[in-house]
Amino acid sequence: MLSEADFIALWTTLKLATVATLILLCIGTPLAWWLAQTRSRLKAPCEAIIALPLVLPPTVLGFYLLIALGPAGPVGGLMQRLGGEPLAFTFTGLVIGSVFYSLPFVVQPLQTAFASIGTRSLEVAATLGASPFDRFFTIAVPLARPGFLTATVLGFAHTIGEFGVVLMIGGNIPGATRVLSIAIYDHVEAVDYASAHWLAGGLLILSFSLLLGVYSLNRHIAVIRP
Amino acid sequence: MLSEADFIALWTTLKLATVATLILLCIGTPLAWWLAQTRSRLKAPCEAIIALPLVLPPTVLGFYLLIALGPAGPVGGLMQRLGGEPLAFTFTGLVIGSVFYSLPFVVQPLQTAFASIGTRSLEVAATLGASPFDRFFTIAVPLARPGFLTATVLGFAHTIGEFGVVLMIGGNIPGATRVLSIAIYDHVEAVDYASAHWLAGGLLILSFSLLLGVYSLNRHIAVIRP
Amino acid sequence: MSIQVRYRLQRNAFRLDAEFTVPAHGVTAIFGPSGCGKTTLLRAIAGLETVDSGYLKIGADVWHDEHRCLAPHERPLGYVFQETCLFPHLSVRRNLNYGYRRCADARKRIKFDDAVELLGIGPLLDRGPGGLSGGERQRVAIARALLTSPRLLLLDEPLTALDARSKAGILPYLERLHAELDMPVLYVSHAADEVARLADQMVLMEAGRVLAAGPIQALLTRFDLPLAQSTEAEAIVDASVAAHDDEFGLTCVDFPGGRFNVLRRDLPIGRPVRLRVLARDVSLTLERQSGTSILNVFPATVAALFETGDARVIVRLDIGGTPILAQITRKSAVALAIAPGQQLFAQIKSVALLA
Amino acid sequence: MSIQVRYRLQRNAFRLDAEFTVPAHGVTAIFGPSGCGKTTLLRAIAGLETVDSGYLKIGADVWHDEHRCLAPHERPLGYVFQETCLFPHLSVRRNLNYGYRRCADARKRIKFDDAVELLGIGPLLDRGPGGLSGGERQRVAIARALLTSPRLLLLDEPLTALDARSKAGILPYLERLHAELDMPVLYVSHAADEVARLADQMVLMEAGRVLAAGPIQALLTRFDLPLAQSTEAEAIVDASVAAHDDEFGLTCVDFPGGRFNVLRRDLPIGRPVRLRVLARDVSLTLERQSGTSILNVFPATVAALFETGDARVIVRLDIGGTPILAQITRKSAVALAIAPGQQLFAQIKSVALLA
Amino acid sequence: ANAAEIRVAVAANFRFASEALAKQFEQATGHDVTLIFGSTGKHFAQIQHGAPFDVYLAADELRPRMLEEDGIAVGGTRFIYAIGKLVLWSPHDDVAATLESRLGRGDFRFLSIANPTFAPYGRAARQYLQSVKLWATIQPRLVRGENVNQAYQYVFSHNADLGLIAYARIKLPSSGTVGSYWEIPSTDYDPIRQQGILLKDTPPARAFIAYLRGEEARAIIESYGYTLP
Ligand SMILES: Nc1ncnc2c1ncn2[C@@H]1O[C@H](COP(=O)(O)OP(=O)(O)OP(=O)(O)O)[C@@H](O)[C@H]1O
Ligand SMILES: Nc1ncnc2c1ncn2[C@@H]1O[C@H](COP(=O)(O)OP(=O)(O)OP(=O)(O)O)[C@@H](O)[C@H]1O
Ligand SMILES: [Mg+2]
Ligand SMILES: [Mg+2]
Repeated sequence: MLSEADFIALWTTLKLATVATLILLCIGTPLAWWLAQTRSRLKAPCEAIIALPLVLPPTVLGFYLLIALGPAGPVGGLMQRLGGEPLAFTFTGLVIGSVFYSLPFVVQPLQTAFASIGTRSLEVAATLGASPFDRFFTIAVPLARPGFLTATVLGFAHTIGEFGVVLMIGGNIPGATRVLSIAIYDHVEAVDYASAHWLAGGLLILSFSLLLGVYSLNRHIAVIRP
Repeated sequence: MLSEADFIALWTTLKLATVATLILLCIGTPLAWWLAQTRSRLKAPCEAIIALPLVLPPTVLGFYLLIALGPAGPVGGLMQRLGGEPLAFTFTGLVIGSVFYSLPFVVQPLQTAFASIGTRSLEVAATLGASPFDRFFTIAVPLARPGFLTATVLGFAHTIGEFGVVLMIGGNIPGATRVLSIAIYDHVEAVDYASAHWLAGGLLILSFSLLLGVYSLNRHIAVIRP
Repeated sequence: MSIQVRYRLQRNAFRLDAEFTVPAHGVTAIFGPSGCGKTTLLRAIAGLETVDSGYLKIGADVWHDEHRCLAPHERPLGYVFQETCLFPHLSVRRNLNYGYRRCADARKRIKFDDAVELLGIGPLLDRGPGGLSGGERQRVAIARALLTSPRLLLLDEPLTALDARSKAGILPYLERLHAELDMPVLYVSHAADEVARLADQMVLMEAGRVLAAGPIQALLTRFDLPLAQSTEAEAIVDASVAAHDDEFGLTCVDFPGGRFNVLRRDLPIGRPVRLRVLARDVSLTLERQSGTSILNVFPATVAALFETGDARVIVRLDIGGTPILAQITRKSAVALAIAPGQQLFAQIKSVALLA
Repeated sequence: MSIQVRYRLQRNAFRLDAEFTVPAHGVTAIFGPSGCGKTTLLRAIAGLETVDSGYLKIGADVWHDEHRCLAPHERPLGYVFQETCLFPHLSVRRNLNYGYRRCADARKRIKFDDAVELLGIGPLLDRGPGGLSGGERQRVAIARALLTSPRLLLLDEPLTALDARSKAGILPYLERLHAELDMPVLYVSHAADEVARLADQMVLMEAGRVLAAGPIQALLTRFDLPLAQSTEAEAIVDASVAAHDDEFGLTCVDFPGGRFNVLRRDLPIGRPVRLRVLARDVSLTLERQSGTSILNVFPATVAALFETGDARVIVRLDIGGTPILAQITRKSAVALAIAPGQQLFAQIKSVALLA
Repeated sequence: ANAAEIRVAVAANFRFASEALAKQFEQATGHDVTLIFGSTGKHFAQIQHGAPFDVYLAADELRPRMLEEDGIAVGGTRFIYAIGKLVLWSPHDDVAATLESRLGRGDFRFLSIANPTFAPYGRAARQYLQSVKLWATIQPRLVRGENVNQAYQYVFSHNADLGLIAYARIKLPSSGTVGSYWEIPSTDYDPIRQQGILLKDTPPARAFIAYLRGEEARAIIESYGYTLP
């Protein structure tokens, strides 16, 4: 039922989602922490800017990203002057697009989770000799675990299902930028509904198992709150 | 610069986003509350199912919704037998699609927020004579305010920017299902970049102001946590 | 009218199996070492714990049996938790109003302003609970519970963060509560002085079980219970106001064994009062002595002796039918040849008038 | 070697302006009514409050002045918060280890197992903090702070949720801490007995200001401070172990004014100890009396009198140079014609040997 | 006749031509023509599931035929309204002469085409590339747009150097063409026969189809870079 190309797309998708989620967490965590802690005037504008990519249709966002990453665009131009390759139609470009588009889904739950920890536990950790860095990792991160779970699930799933941005800046190159969402879409457009059903069904079952595993695990190690 | 059609699309979009967000909150809040409180075995499967629509490309999801809502589909068929209109290509259908697709963005932050309240405040409220319903609204909801903020922003913004689902089950019918994201997309397709820029820019500025307002307000009435 | 309680539950290694009946008026102290299950018992009474089996009857009303179990919000009780938990999103005033508003007007027996004034939290009303000190939080929590005009008040170590002066203000009010409003109180405390002052009954717990329950006088002087054996052993004397000595600022109270002089209190003649006599404040002499600063000296009969094993001897005296404990060293007991039936004099250095 | 503290800060209507210097060894009690700023002061010392101006010097080390301000985690102190906050995501053992691991091995002076055993939390080690009782939580928090082997220990009402027996186990250990490990302690408490037992120095606060700071003996017997005026007035006597009376299970301790008999304690002869004498346990007689159960009777000279205004008189006695307070009624004072310079006998009913 | 609304689902590549046509038709008849642009595949799925369109202008022959066979469309109304032309396009102005040789030499970074599995212009592009034996070697440098419009945007944004796209996409009657192009010999690919079909048998919709087949309309369609049979 499924062609080899579909499996390559699956592989590309998983790679993309994993890399993008990791980068999202790396960028999103400090950002969310800063937003949860700061009293700066920049807080509200930053929050608004992070949520902004959401309101643009993905294809349009992809179009603007394409222009920005293109040789004439600011980012692409800079890259070229620095001797790098243009980013459009590359896996790296895809990752950048996905990160850009999924950022709010990662930052917002993390920020909520960090804010709900309160300061007391962190103060106690400080008096026990933990540096800010230390207590961030040993207190804030574990206590914000539900937020990390939400952020990871939303970020990962959204990257898998993402489509407009990826299609636009990826160029649908098999093995490089052709991801599963595009493959399913292709089948639908080609009126090859059987393949589409198979692929979509498989993706759903796979994702469901993955999500079920994550959530069940989470239940078993649930944090006991006072 | 912008045509009358664009303003109609803007109006449709705002209506859609508002209605969808309200419905999302109405459905998502009890769902999130149940998920945050329950120890049922169904919890993990339910969480997984709610996150599932995310992994499908919106167009594909829209395709399946189309099948379900169309006259031959289970939902649409039922509707017809009950004497109603089929839901595809109507505003109602759009709302259903948006709600379906944005549900995880609303449920997940709410669930995290509800879970982080802990049980103590609710117990105290119970001993002060508040019924479960009462304490849900007077204790749980206010204490989960950051979660509601996140849920509303993500749900609203995502509905505005949503595209694939809406295009598929809406059919881009002006005045009924042609929303802003499709309008911008159309302008880009028509190489009418000026209009696209105007519309996208306007949308961004509008959204930014809206978000900035929301976040600033939130800062001013920030909950003091112990 | 009584409070009947029976609760059984299991939390991993800890098993609660508590059963007691106490009169449905006055203060019942719940006393026992850390971790013995006092908080768990109160939570079960409030309906906050899932229990294996339970029975709870307050006066004529059954709140919990096999057939019916009132939900927590249906039980008209006030509960001050061990860790005061004020609603973080409400100002102090709105914290207080939370329960007050939910209490039907017809049931209200405590005025908002009275509770506020009594607990000295007027200046805090419009502040958030964030910046309150430990003692301030406790006082707000007490006021909040009182303002629901409960039919039963559960207090879990409510005064721990309060200094002596604040306590001295609140304790008489708690006493009046049960006297004037007939609001029974279950009171968990580790402070012996608070317990003696407030409690009419006592429930003695250990390791999840009830060791004994009953009137406090009886429990305090029973040698088979840990209370009478401790260095904090004490007795409670029921007496009544007989006269006032305005010159020296004293009040005379009579009990069947004689007359106590205590620091003057503005109480009407004939008013029943309660005196707390610590065993370590009671010394024994063979003859009545003169030229001493001790005003309260009574002829007494030795009823029983208990050697604590650490060189102390607790002597239960009978003074006109009232049991009083004296704690002396074994050396003194030998020197004075104390034995049951002996007649001697009890000098009571200090005595606290409680109500 | 001393602890120098000066902190100023403003929180809306509350102003803290506290300055004091106390020796950098022994326990310093911080005493004052609810809301006077004790917790805020400790938090400032721990570096957790932003202050307007501050100066903090522990021994030779400046922790805070205009030029430098150590971050909270750089200050080697242990802090038991008023509301015990255990990390909810860590088991009791990992809570304890949190600070223990972060303390350099060379600096460790307290063994893990010792702290666990002393605080009786061995059975709790592998539980989560969720189900612990109030007292259990407090003990874990104390152990956790101790295990950082701090150079300064801040205790904010750490024993409020503990029963007398648990306290009786922990207090001697806290005493030993500063004696053996030379770990100065700042101790907030409302319990007069704890303070008297533990404290060497005292800082008396009111409304954000320091009323007085100094050795506890001096502060306790100063008539111009609220302590000596209260019904809990007391004096501290420095003495040394002189002999043991094995027959009656007593220990004799000598002080310049004579010899006390107290309940036997296994202490070496010559060991300096401290006795707590409550004013209300001291009675006065004009003649030395016989046939009494009171063992401790000393000739004394009246040094000063203070009328409290409520029919009590506090008498400061001089017993061989040691000041001791006696609380008697004005009636007795008049009956015995007590006046400064008068010679009489002080009968001390009970006395607590503290260290 | 009473003025009525006619909803026409139009293949994305036919956008500009259809706009001009609709305008003229509206002026002539007073009817209201609503054009709904989108990919032919999406429209097909929507029509299958009850989309309220009156006329379907597809980008190929396949979809209208399937609708006709399924009885969803009105039988016997299928007709070719335009035949598309494929060109090799570069956004730069003066390179028309070298375009063909650049393709052969591989002197480009990316070549943009529409999706060959379902987009008609994509299929034509594949047929051309296969006929000149470049299909296999060019694979890694081939980027596929969802439709011919997206293929156009890749080139427009200079992310792809060349594109095989619809002539109609670059030939605007108002502004002429942008950049330079080379017309692919029509023998190198199957003709892109774009068919239309009537979906709802109403007089205004029939009138519109009749108009499309008329001489006036043919002239407009040709002016937008299509040929006609
Ligand atoms: N989930 C649980 N698992 C195991 N033990 C539990 C659990 N919940 C409570 N316990 C134990 O039950 C005992 C009783 O707890 P409770 O809080 O009732 O004590 P308490 O009498 O109020 O003590 P304290 O005076 O210290 O507050 C404690 O030893 C506690 O550790
Ligand atoms: N943000 C604030 N705004 C106004 N007042 C504040 C704020 N923070 C603290 N206070 C006040 O500062 C005073 C000192 O508080 P602190 O917690 O230091 O008292 P405390 O001496 O520890 O009292 P307790 O014995 O009751 O714990 C309190 O009256 C408190 O209400
Ligand atoms: Mg308890
Ligand atoms: Mg405090």
